[in-house]
Amino acid sequence: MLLGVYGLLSASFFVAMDAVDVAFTEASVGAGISTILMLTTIAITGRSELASHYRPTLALILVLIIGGLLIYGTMDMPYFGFAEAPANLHVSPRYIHDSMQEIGVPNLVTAVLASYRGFDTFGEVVVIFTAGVGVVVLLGLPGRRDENDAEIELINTSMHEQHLVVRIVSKVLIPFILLFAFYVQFHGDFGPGGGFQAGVIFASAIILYALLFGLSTARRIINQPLVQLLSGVGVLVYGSVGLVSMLNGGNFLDYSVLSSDPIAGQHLGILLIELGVGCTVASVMVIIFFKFADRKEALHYKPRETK
Amino acid sequence: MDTFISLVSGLCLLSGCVLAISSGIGLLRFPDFYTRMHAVGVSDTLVTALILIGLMLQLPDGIVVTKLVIILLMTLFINPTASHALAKAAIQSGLVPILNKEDEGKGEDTPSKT
Amino acid sequence: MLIGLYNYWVVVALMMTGFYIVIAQGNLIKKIAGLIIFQTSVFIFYISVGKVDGATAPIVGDGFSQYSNPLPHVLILTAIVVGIATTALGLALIVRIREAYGSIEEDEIQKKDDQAC
Amino acid sequence: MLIIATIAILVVMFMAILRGNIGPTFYDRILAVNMFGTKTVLLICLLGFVMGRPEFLDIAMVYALISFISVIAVLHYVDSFNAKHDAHDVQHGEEDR
Repeated sequence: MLLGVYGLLSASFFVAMDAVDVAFTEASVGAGISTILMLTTIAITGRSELASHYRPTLALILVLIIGGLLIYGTMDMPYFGFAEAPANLHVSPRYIHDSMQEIGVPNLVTAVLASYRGFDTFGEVVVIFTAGVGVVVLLGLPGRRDENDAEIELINTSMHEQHLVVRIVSKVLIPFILLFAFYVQFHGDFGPGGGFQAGVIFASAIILYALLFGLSTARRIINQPLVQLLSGVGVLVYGSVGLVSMLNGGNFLDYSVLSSDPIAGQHLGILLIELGVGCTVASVMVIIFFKFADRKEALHYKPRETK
Repeated sequence: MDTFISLVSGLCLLSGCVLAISSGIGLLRFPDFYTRMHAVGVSDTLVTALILIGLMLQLPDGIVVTKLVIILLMTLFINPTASHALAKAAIQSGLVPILNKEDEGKGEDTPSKT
Repeated sequence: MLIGLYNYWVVVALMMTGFYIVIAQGNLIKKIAGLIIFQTSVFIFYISVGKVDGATAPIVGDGFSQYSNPLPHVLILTAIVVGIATTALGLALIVRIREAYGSIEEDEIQKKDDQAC
Repeated sequence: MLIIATIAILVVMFMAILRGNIGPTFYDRILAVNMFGTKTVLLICLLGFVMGRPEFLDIAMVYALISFISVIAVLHYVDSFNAKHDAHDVQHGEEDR
């Protein structure tokens, strides 16, 4: 839980560092989803903990030595905020100066993310998708447990009866969160935001709903196979934009050929791949959460049987 | 007129800061959970409102003010709800205000509703 | 003179904290927490390298001529989301380990493995 | 003025972290985190104004929403811990995490 604070703190740090987009992501990820996942795991595995700090002195010595070496290594690094640092010299000036003419998107981060380094981002999306598949494989339940659904629901309602105020306020808030996620998704060209952040916010809204109204209610609304399909569709959209631009005679993920006007093509391409990214991220997060929560409920209400 | 607006905004910010710090001190110094809850729950929303209004007066520009108003509305919704849920969960978990406080048992009053 | 390097010191301190947690704690969940801290130190390192004095956020607007380096921001933005996905995978593994061994303490798992052999 | 406000908010955030560390019960910690979240929203707004880039307000909005979600989630799981351990452990809330 204090890890959640940590997420918040590092996000405010990123704000101070001018990294608006990064702060945005860290805000939605570090504070929300990662805390929730950690808690679910703790709920599954139990809070008991052995106080077995074995060989802490050895570890401490090792850590101190490595830390000392690293600090020694930083002596030659460029000073903080130094404009002529090597990291700021090679490709970045080009991104900063030319992207307005070449891509026409005010948010440089989006321009670099989606267009200049689109291939990287494609890789990242595939990694996220793969992680989602991995979680499904690891935590997929062996069989459906329809017979327990009614009972679980009963427990759920009794457990959530007490949160009446929270439920009503959330009912009002959730549409706004979803709307805001779409704003972030499509406003990513002009302000901080984009597919990654929007996906996480969208998933958070659904998770909030599932937490307050019970898993089975949420499962009735959010069709699991559909979500799993969507996570694949996102990757496919991204890849096929690249293929279409290849078919039109450009390079893979070179959006300038998508339209007669290169800048309009870039806009279209960025919009499409951000959509793909948002789709994948949102559905993978939802899938991961549902799998974890399923596991927890199965363990919670039917102990000794899953072993 | 301009100086008046900036004066009002400064006043809002300043009072917000004073309240924020007092609630922080309350959070640290009060003897038990419910009194701390009181210190935070009551002042938090007010602090947010004051500082956001102060900021709104700083820059009377369409979209910025709209966003600030949205943030303000959300805070007005969210803060009391979170405090309420927290207090309720604490009561239901059996955390009695008097219990387990070695500090002279000061927190014997009824749990504050926020 | 050396004060200008303080950002690296913060990074190193955080990184070593995370590293210490990973190697010294027996609890697998705590190990994951340590990994997250370690990860964040790397994020901070990248972002602080990209910071330029007197520059603003890399969103083109009127009246700004100097922007921070957008490249590290891009790298870290994706890294954060990938990081959460991989963390989820790690946590899923922990859940499975718990089901298989009935424990998430490293030495207990080791003991059970030794017995099985 | 803005700078003073920022510093004040930072001080309050520090106090919240202190309470989160020493807080004897689980709920104290959640309270501290909740307060920390709201103060972060304010801090981001103020920083945006200090730096003259009001784009930061979007982040503040995300923060307000996400910190609410995480407080609710934490409460939910604490509830379920208690439900699970009630049978043999009544004083559960007093445990350290």
